[in-house]
Formats: sequence, structure tokens, C-alpha cells
Amino acid sequence: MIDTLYQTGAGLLGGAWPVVWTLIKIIAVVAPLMICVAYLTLWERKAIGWTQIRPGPNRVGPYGLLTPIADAVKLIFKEIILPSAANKGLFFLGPIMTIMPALAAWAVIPFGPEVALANVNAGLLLLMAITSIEVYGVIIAGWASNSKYAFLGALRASAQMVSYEIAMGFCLVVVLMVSGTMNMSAIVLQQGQGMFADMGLGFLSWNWLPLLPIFVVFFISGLAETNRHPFDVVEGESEIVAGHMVEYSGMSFAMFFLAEYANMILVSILTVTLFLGGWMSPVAFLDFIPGWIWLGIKTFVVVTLFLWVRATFPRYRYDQIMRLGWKIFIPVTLVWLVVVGLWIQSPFNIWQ
Amino acid sequence: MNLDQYLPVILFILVGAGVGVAPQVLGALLGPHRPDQAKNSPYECGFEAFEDARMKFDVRYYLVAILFILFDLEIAFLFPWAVSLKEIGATGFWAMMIFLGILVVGFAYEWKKGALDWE
Amino acid sequence: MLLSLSIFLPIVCGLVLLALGRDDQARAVRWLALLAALASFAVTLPLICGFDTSSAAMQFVENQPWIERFNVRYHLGVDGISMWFVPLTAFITVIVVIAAWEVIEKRVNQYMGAFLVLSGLMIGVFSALDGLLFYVFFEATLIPMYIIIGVWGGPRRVYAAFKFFLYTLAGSLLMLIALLYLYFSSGGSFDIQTWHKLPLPLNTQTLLFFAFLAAFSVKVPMWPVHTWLPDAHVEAPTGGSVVLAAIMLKLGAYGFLRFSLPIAPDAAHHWSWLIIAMSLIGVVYIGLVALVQQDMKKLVAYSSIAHMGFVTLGFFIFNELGVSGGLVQMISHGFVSGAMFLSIGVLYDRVHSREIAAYGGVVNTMPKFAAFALFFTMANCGLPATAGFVGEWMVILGTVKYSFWLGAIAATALIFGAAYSLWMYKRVYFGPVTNENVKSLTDLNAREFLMMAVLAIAVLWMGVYPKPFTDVMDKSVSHLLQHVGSSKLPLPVQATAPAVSEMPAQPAAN
Amino acid sequence: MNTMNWLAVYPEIILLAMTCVVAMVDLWVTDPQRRPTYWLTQLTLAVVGAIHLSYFHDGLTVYAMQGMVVADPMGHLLAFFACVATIVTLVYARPYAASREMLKGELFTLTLFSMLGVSVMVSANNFLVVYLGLELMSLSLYALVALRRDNANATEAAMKYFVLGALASGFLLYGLSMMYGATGSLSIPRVFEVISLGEANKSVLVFGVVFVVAGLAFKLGAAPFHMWVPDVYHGAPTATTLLIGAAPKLAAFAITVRLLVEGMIGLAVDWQQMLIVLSIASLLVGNLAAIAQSNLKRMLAYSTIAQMGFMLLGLASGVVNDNTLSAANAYSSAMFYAVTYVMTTLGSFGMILLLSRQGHEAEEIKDMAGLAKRSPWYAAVMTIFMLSLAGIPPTAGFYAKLSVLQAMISTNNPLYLGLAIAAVVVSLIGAYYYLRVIKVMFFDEPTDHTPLGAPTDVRVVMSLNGVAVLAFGLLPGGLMAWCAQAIVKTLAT
Amino acid sequence: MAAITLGHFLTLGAILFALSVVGIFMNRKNLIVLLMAIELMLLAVNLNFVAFSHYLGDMAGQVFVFFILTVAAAESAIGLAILVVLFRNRATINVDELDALKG
Repeated sequence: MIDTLYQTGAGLLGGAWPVVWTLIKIIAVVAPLMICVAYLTLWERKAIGWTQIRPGPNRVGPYGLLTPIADAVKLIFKEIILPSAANKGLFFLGPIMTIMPALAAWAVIPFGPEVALANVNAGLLLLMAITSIEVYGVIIAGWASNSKYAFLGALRASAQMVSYEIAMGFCLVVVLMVSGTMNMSAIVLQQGQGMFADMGLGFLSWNWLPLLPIFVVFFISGLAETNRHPFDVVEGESEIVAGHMVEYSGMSFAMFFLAEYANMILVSILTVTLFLGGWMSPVAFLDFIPGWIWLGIKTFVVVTLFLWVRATFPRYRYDQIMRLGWKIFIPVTLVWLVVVGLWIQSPFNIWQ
Repeated sequence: MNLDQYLPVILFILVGAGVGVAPQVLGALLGPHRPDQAKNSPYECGFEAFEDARMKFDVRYYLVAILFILFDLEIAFLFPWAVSLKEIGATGFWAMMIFLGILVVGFAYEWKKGALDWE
Repeated sequence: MLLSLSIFLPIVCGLVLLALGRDDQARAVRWLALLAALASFAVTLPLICGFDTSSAAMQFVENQPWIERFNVRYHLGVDGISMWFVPLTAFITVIVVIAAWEVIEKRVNQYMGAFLVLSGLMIGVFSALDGLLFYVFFEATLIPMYIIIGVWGGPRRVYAAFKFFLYTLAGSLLMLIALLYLYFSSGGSFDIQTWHKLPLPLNTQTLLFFAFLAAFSVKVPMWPVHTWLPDAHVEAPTGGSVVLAAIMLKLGAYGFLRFSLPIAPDAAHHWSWLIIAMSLIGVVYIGLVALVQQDMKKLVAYSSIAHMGFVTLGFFIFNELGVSGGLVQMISHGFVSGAMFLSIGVLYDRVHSREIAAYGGVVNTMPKFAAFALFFTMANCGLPATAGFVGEWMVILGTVKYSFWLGAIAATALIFGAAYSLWMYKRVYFGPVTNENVKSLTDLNAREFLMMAVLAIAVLWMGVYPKPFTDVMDKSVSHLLQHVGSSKLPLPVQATAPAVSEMPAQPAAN
Repeated sequence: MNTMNWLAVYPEIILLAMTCVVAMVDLWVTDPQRRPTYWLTQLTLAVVGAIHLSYFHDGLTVYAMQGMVVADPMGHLLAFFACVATIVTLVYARPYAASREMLKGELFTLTLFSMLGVSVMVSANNFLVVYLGLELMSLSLYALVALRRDNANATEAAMKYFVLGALASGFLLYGLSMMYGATGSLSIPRVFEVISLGEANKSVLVFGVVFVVAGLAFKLGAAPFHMWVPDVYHGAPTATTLLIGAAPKLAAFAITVRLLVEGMIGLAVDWQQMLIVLSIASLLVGNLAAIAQSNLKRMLAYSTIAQMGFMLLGLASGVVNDNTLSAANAYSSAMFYAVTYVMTTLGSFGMILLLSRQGHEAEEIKDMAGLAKRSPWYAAVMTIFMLSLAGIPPTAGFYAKLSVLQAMISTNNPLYLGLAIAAVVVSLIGAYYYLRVIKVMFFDEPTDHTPLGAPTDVRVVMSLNGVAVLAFGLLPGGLMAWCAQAIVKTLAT
Repeated sequence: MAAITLGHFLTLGAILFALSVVGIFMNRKNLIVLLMAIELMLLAVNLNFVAFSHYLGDMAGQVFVFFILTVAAAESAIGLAILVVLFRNRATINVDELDALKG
């Protein structure tokens, strides 16, 4: 069916068709993503509610299912306040720079074998490059607002993000070492090989097991990168209110909100892709279930883990955050990097 | 060079930017616009803002930025090495170990000098 | 070994004094310095006795490799032209040490050390047979002299010291280029005697000639580059003036004989008119300038320039009388001008003024001194039977031989000499005692008497019996003139360039 | 070409390893005098210097690290001198640094790193290695200039040094990229080959050479790319000035030879013209501006510009009329010039260090007043340095000038003859301001009559330094022969 | 797509380079701009190297770029550090006001 559609379109639009076709595919990714994001907010409130033995939002629609829609409508009709002495252009640019990378990174995420918008060879590199832009949004927003809280929040956020980016980078390097490629699909496929996979127990061949410390570091760094609890001092209400977003309102604020949740999903799907076998089924006898469902399930689990962490842990102090990033994660990843390197050099190399 | 694969990436970036622009425009059009001085003043817990918000800030942020640049570049070196680790064999491995050794010296230096302490 | 010894004995002694001496041991330092100077002088005496007057060749030769990469050699030797200057230098140094005995009170060791080092370096200049070695000594003499003028000099000493240094350096740097050019064109040799034999085209010779002229004319000094000399003399301490006049000026004149004439004889002939003109202008014009001086030292300084004009005049008329006359004039001027400056020093030490007007009637209070002064003044204006007469007379005779009118002009210059010398003498020594300064003068003490007497004997001896001096020179001078007389232009017929092929090759690339 | 030859790069390996060790050791040193760090640094430099010297005496040319590095006599000799210069610098710098809160581990670590950069540069056989060595050295030096964090002048100097240094690197790199594009290789011997075969695009090459020369001129501090020199020399803590003024000059000379001579001798006609212009400009600017200075460091900085101009004249007289016969002569004269310059400059800046006391920077020329009365020996030593810089015999500086002039004259080319004359005339101006220092020391009355106090090691090294300048003035043959030997052997391969 | 030749890359590189040089020499206000100009200069060089490397089919140029990138980072790190201490001493990063060193 898709093929037919493609052919027809190509006939109709000629040279411009690939662009249009790609746009269609992008929308096919973005639209569900937006819905996911919207409902993630609801899921978060529900999940936390349940953890604290309360029902969570339940007024709008059945079980509160229309809450995100109501939120959106409310936000659209809110006034966008431009604080005095703010840099107008930058103030407008901040949210854009935040949401853009959170979405653009999806271009290289593989949803199944050969199912990625851009199956580029330097996928992982591209991902790192795009997500690094995130910091700009934060900084620009903080600077443009002309508010001390925003400014301090932005500084804190960016320092924290870049700190954890290093740990994250080291984690990616270790993954690369064992997979030998930067292509995301190939990284997933590589996890399907190995002794346990041959025995039908694919989930034991995935990267999370041999790279367990890295997996843990990656996940926690992911929390910090997205400024999620327990690393959310950026918007620590008791200290600096909403951090770099304090002066934003209405849809501008919604953009930051959207970006945060999109990023959360992105980090989750990355974790899944890099460590949890992507679209592959954990055990051979469940292979009949389609890959995208597996991917969805795994991502959902990891996202829920994010929420669980939020519900469980108290907030870290800023110096503790920095210490964790620099003094614990970097040494751990470095050591494990060397260990894996030696492992690959040794006869016991399991990633032939 | 196969650049075709990068077309979606560029388009996606544009779409992402569009997703950023459209709602803000929409919000600006649909939302009310009734500014007053109190509303527009920067939020300072009810106080009057008494100095420029773009103030001097702690030098440690610079330090973090500088350290970040350096470490990030180490990672940039590690990337191609990691990808080709299986081809370059022991020589390549040990070369990078020397590199990492020097990196560790630098890291230990920073640690002991207190560059990594926030307090 | 003798020459090395005469060079390095004073230098080493001087350095030792510099390094070890302290102001609270001034007495010991003085005696040590005197001892060193006497020893150095003693070392030069065998040169006079052992010199073979029948040969024009270099004697007491020492030849060792020094800087092998540039084929520079430590090559020393003296011939008739340079021989007398070695003992003369050592002798003047002794005088200078004695002259400074009580006068110099601060930093005595540095003063004495500087003069001893200077003496060694100047002997080095006179005996170097290697171009670069010559240059090194030639330049190195600037350093102690600069310090001497600057530290112990008069009120404008800094200006004078700088002027002295920079003028001389400016000239000699051009000479350095010339030396390097000769090194290159001789195929890698710094040997002066090799250069003498080098055939060179006229325009090259001209360039070389002017490069050397730049160095030596400043040093001599010739009009119009003489202006540093009055300043240097006026500001220098007595010892500095003595050495400057007696020896340093001779370095330049000596350079003409060692470099300009033999290396570029054709150019020398070609441009001799220029030198002669400059010399004559110097003699006449400077004589006139000397007449109007108010300052005794300046007057004697100008008279030195005039006397050195005779020397260069003598060199560039290319006959034996002229050249030997010039040489004799150099030596005699060494004694006479030294004595003149010492006389002024004697007065200055007592009155602390050099103004002629500050004196008058000195003969009344210092009869012994006045007698010496009269004798030296007479020598300075060339009275027969004094040293000054012989050289000037020979030069004038030579000039007349060359051209009557030039000789006539030169002879008139003698009159100026007599005029300013005697007039100064009259104003300073004769007449009634006009002021308190002069009234309180005391006559020579034993030390001063000794210096004066020794110098007077030397001046008298040279004036009465100059034969030992001329004997030594004869062969070398005639050899030189013979050499200068024959053209060195490379002739197409005379295709052999003897020296070049034997020279070690230029260090080649790759 | 395709082997590692670890043996050839032992000095660099040792240097790197020891730098790391020093950096680590210092973290646990509590001694405020930093003795363990200091002695470990000196030991390292001494050992490395000794190895370089022995390699130099072996006289072999070895390609190492798969042709990236060439360990040849020139490289070893220059590295040896750089080691010696750094040792001497540290000796002079220690008391000064101690009284200015500069005596930290970083001083030693960064010094060793810059020395490593020098060491890498002098034996580079590839554009990449040249660049890396250059940056390693420069970056360390930028940091060293800013080592006195509370000193406004020092930080300003550091900023200027940094900006213009980075600009220079940019120029050099741009030029190198052009060379790479034209010749298709980063390897210096290969570049040489391609150029001499005439296969490369001439206009691209010349375009590249312009930028390379400009970049090198920046690094050497030759006019009109000299503007950083006075400010940096002046503003930097004197100990750092010494570090900038000594070993890096040798390195700059080395890469000039590596890039221009070993790589691009085929384009000699083009770059020599530029060097000539640079050197004339440097001689004029350096000497004329130096006269007006009252600050000794600034004056010496301008004098450096002039001295570099003179050295460039030596480099510019290698190839005349397509004749490379005099090349070895010319380049070894330039090398000798660089070496003696470094030796002298060490002493003269060392003297400023010696004169400075706690809380007082003796930077002004008038601070030298009456030194001859306070400490005659130091005055004599300083006199030797000044005379050497002025090129008056019998000091080493004279032979440096002599050998360069000799190289120019032996081209037997009227242009070069004229240049030589111009050079000596301009250096006459130079003599003036050097003499002024001597004048101040000897003729002026001191404001302070206390003799200079200095630790024994400083006294000994300073005296040795002065004696060396004089001794190489009396017997320069050995050093000249070394330089000649190094260049001849290097060019032969 | 229209053919992009080596010349285009080189021209772009040259323009960037020229811009950065102008930025360094004409900038009289802010030191940060100066640091940025320096980075731009290195990027221009990188562009050259990559272009040449591609058209020559030789990897060495790209390796060089890698090193330049690293060094550029180290350079800007040091530059920023110096900037910070300078600001602490002078309370300005205005290029025009850095004139304490004049002789």
C-alpha cells in the first residue's frame, strides 16, 4: 500500500516528491510523538498519584483522559508575557532551540530493522550533536529573560547538562567499542548476536548485561540530562522557582514542557536502543510479536522508570549532582572503558 | 559521500523548528495581550528588581565549561577509535591507553586541585 | 710567544685587578698595576733588540688555528711598520699608571685594570696578521676606553663616551663588511698577507678602499669625521687622553698601511688626491680652529688632529720619505701628545680647570714644571732636535718631492702649529700671576717629575738620534711602497691567481 | 620511514612521562619552596638534554613514528640547547617566583610541557607534528604568562599573547592547508619532492608560502608582525619572559628551517624575498623603537625583534641565483645566531630577575643605575651581555653577526652586499641603546647601595652564563662547527 | 545539484578566513568576539583541509582537521581562562581599554 502511495506521489510531484514524502514520514513520527508526550504528562501524574495512594487527575474526561487536551487549550489562550528589558528575539528563540533538538533527534532512531527516517552511518554521532544543542535553548532562555532566577537557573542547568554529557559520551564510546559501528540499526542488530541469543535468550545478549555499570550510568545521566528528578534543581521551586522558564508563560512555556517530555522519551528510547536490544524480542519464542511493539513496550518501561525515580527519590543538592557527575561517573566509565577494551583484546571477546 | 540520507535530518530540524514557532505564534494570536508594568517586571518574589539581572556569576561555571570542552574533545577522539577498535588491534588499543593515561593524569590533577569540587 | 706575552700579560693582570681589587686596598692595587705595566713593558723590550732590521718580513710570528670553520687563525707578527708601536704602547701604559697614582681615588682597580686591558688589546691590533683577529682587537679597544671616559671623565663624559664609541663603531662596521668580502674573494682566508697578494678589479678595490677609509679615517681622525676627538679628549681623564692621543689614533693610521694601501693600491693611487686633500684641510683648518680654543685640552686635541693629518698626508704621497716620515711622526706624536696631556693633567689636578684664562704666570710658582712644559710645547710645534721635528720635516720634504705647492701648504701648517702652541704657552705660563689659583700652586712632586723626565728623554732622544726608529722601518717601508707601486688589477695575460687555488674551499652545501 | 623507531624519540617520551610525574608529584608536595618538584624538573631536563647531546654526537638521521618525526643532528642540537636554556631559566626564575607567589607546581609542569612542545617542533617531519608541537609550546606559554593571576599587567600580556599567537597559528595553518592542497601531502619530505618535481600548482604554492611565512614571522616576532613582542615581554612576569625569549626562539628557528628549507626550498626565491623584507623591517623597527624605551624589558623586547631580523637575514641568504651551494653555510650561520642570541638573552633577562626584589620589579633601565658600584661583577657580566647583543667583539654576539654577514657576502650578490651594509648600519643604532645600559650601570650613581643578594646557584649560573658568552666570543669555533655539522648533516638527508 | 567544485570550498574558506582576520583587527569592543574570530579562522582552515582532503582522496587532511579541532578547543579553554582572570583584574573586556602596556 505504501509503495503504491509512493509511486503515485512520485508521478505527481516529480523532483520535489522525496521532500514531500519525507515530510509525510516526519509527520508520521512527530504526531504520535506529540500525543505520547501529552499523555506522558497524564501518565506521570497518574503514576505519581498511585505511588502516593491517591487517584491523580480524574476530572476531565473518563479517568481524566482529556486532561492533557484541556491543558493544551488552556495554554493556547494564555497571554505570552514579554518581560521588560528582555531580548525579544532571543526570548522567542529560546523555546524553539529547546524543542527543535528534542524532535530532530528522532530522525535517526530506528523503529525496526531498516525502519528509520535516516539510516545514517554516523547516527550516534548525529544524535549526540543534535542533543547537545539543547543547552543553547536553556542558556538563551535564561539570558533573554532578564531575570536573576532565570539566569541562575540557566547556568545551573547548562553546567549540569554539560557535566553529564561527558559521562554520557563515555557511555556511548563504550557501546561503540563493542558494536563497532555508529549506525543505530547496526547497534541494535549487533545485540542480537552472541551465545545467549543463539540459545534463544536474546535479552541476556543485550548490552545491558556485559555493560551493566555503563547502563546504570547512562540511565542516571539521562535523568540528569533531561533535568528530571532527582536532578531537577534547575527548576527547584523552593530555590529558584522555575529556573530558566520562570518568565515564560502560555505556549512559550508549553514548548519547554513539551521538550522536557519529548527528551524523556528520547532518552528512554535511546537506552532501549543501545542497551536493551531495541526492537528485538527478549526471548526467541516471542519473536512473532512485531518489533515496534517491543520497542514501545521497552520504552514505556524505561519512561515509567523515570517517573518511578521521581516518585521515590528526594532532590539532590547541586554540589552533590556535580560531584556525582565528575567524581563518580567519569571514573567509573573510564575504568569500564579500559576493562571493555582489554576484554575485546583478550581471547574472551564476546563481540566478534 | 552519500548525503541523501541526511535529507530527512535537515527536514526534521526544520520541522522541529516549525513545531517551536507555530504554537508560539498561535499563542500570541489567540491569547490576550494586556501588559502592565507589574506584570512585565522580572519575577523577584515581589521585590523590585534592584540590579541588572545579567550579573557576574560564579567563576566555577566557567571552569565547568572549560573542563567540558576538554573532556568532550577527548570523547571526540574516542569515537573513531571505538568504532574501529576491532580492526586496529593491539597497537591502536595501547595508543589510546597512553592517551587515556595522560587524560587520567590531567583528571587526577584537576581532582586534587579541587577543580571538581563545587563547595 | 713574545707577542702573545705582550698582549696577554697586561690583559690578564688587568682582569685580575678587576676581579680582585677593592677600593680599600687602593695602595696595593696601584703597586700591582705598576708592576704589571712594568712587566708588560719589559716583555716588549726583547722585540726591539731581537728585531732583524735587514728584513721586511714578519717577525716573531705566531700562527695557530683559531676558528676553524671560518679558517680564522691566531696569527701574530710584527714588521718594521708595526714593531715600534708595541713597546710604545707598553711604555705609555706605564706612564699612565704613574700619572693616575694619587689622582684616581675611586674604583682604582677598575681604572688600572681598564688601562692594562686596553694596552694589551692595542698591542694586539698592532701585531695581528689575521683580518678577523685585527678586527676583534680593534673593536675590543672601544670597551675599556668607553668605560674610562664614562666613569672617570668630566661633566659631559656620557655624551663624549657615546660619541666616541658610536663614531668608531660606525666606521669599523663597514670595515667588517670589507673584511668579509675579502674573506670571500680570497676563497676563504682571513690572512692579511694573502689579501695583499689578491688581484682585485678597480671598482672592487675602490669599494674596499672606502670601507677601510671609513674605519680608519674616523679613528685617525681625519677631517671631517674628527668631531668626536675633541669631545673625547676634553671629557676623558688625563690617562685616557694620553692613551687616546698617543696610541689609539695610531691604530687608524696603522690600518692605512696594513690594509688600505697594500690591499687596494690602485684605488689608493686613484683616490690619493682625496686623502691628501682631506689631510691638508685637516692640517690647515684644524690648525686655525686650534688657535681659537679656550680650553687647553681641546687645543691639544685639535693639534693632535692636525699632526695626524701630517701622518696621512705622508702615507698618500707614496714615497719613502713620506711614509717613514708619517711613521716617525706617529711615534713621536705618541710621546709628545702624551706629554702634553700629562702637563695639562698636572695643572688640572691642582686647579681643576682647563680654561686657559684660569691660568697665567704659572712659571712663577712652578718653574720646574714650566720648563718641562716649554720643552714639550716646542716639540709639539716641531722644534728641531725634538721628536716632533723629525717626522714633520720628513713628511714635508716628501710632499715637496711629490708636489711643491702641496709641500708649501703643509709647511705653512707648521706655522699654525707654532702659533697656537706657543700662544697657549704664553697665556698659561708667562706673565704675572693673576689669580689665587695660580698663586697657591706647588711645583712638581717626585712622581710627576719622574714621568716628565722620562718622556722628555724619549722626546729628546728621538729628536736627536732617530736612526734606530728609521732603521727598523726602512726595509718594510720600501717593501710596502714597492708593493703599492705595482698594480694589482687582474690582467688577462697574467692569468695566474696564485693564492686562490691553495685556499681551503668554502664549506659547501649538501 | 615506516617504522616506529622508539629509540629515536626516547627523549620526548621521557619528557612526557616525567612531566606527568612532576604534575602528579607536585600535588602532594607541601614544601612551599617546591624543592622536590624543582629538582625533579631539573633532573628531567638534564637527562633529556644529555640524551639529545649524545644522539647529536652519534650524528645519525633517523625517521621515527612512521615518518612523522625525524631525529636528526639539527633537531638534537637545538633540543639540547633548549634544555640547557630551560634549566638556566628555572635556576634564575626560582627566587623570583618564590617571592611573587608564582612558585607553584604549574610553573614547572607548564615549563616542561612547553619544552616538550619545543622538542616536538625541532624534530617534526610532518605539518601535523609541526602544528602540534607549536601549539603545545604556545598554549603552555600563554598559561605561564598568566601565572600571576592577580597581576593586571601579566594577564593583559597573556591576553595579547594569546590572541596574536592564535592568529599566528591561524595564518600558519592556512598556509599549510594551501601547501597540502597543492602538494597532496603533509609529509615534509614528500612536499619537498613534489615541489622540486614541479608537479604542484605554483600559484597555490606561492599563496600558501605567503601565509606560512607570515605565521612564522608572527611566532618569531619579526616586524611587521611584532606588535605582541614588547607588550608580552613587558607585561609577563620576568621569569616567564625569560621562558618566552629563550627556548621558543630555537624552536621557531627549527620550524622555519623544517618548513621553508626542508619542505619548500624549491620556492626559496619566493620566501627569501619575504624574509628579506621582514628582516629589514624588523631591524629598523626593533632598533629604532628600542631607543625610545625606558623599560628594560621593553627595550630588550624591541632588541629581540631586531635580533630576529638579523637571524632571518641568514636564513634568507641560502639560495641565490638558483644556487644552493651556500645554503648550509647560511643556515648554520642563522642557527649559530639563534643559539648565541638565546644564550645572551638568558643572561640579560636573568639579570633583571636578579635585580628584582620582593615587591619591587627592577624593570626600568634606571634600576640598573650604579650597578658597577653595588656589584661590580654583575655589572661586568651584564656588560658582556649587552656587548654581545650589540655585536661587539670579543663576545659571542659578534661572531653571530659575523657569520650571518659572512653568509650574506659569500652569496656574491650585490643585493645581499647592500643588505649586509644596511644591516650593519642599522645595528649601529642598536649599539646605542645597549651602550646606554652600560652607561647607566657604570656612569650613574646608584640609588641603593646594597650589593645584589642572590642564592648561590643563581650566582654560579649567572657567572657561568657571562663567562660562556665571553668564552664563545674568544673561542667560537667549536659551537660554530657544531651548528655547521648539524645543518650539513640535516640537509644531506 | 549544481556541481560544487574545490574552488567553491576554497573561496568560502578564504572568505571565512578574511572575515576572521578582519574581526580580529577591526574589533575594538569585546574580547569574546576576538576569541570567536579565532575559532572562525580555524574553522576556515578546517574547511580548506577537508575540501582538499576530499578532492585529493587523501585522509591525512581530515586527520589534521581532527587535531586542529582539539587544539582549537584547548586554545579556547585557555583563552577563556585568561579572559576570566583578566576581567577579575581589570573589570573590563573591552579591547580598547587594554592599554596598560605602552612604552
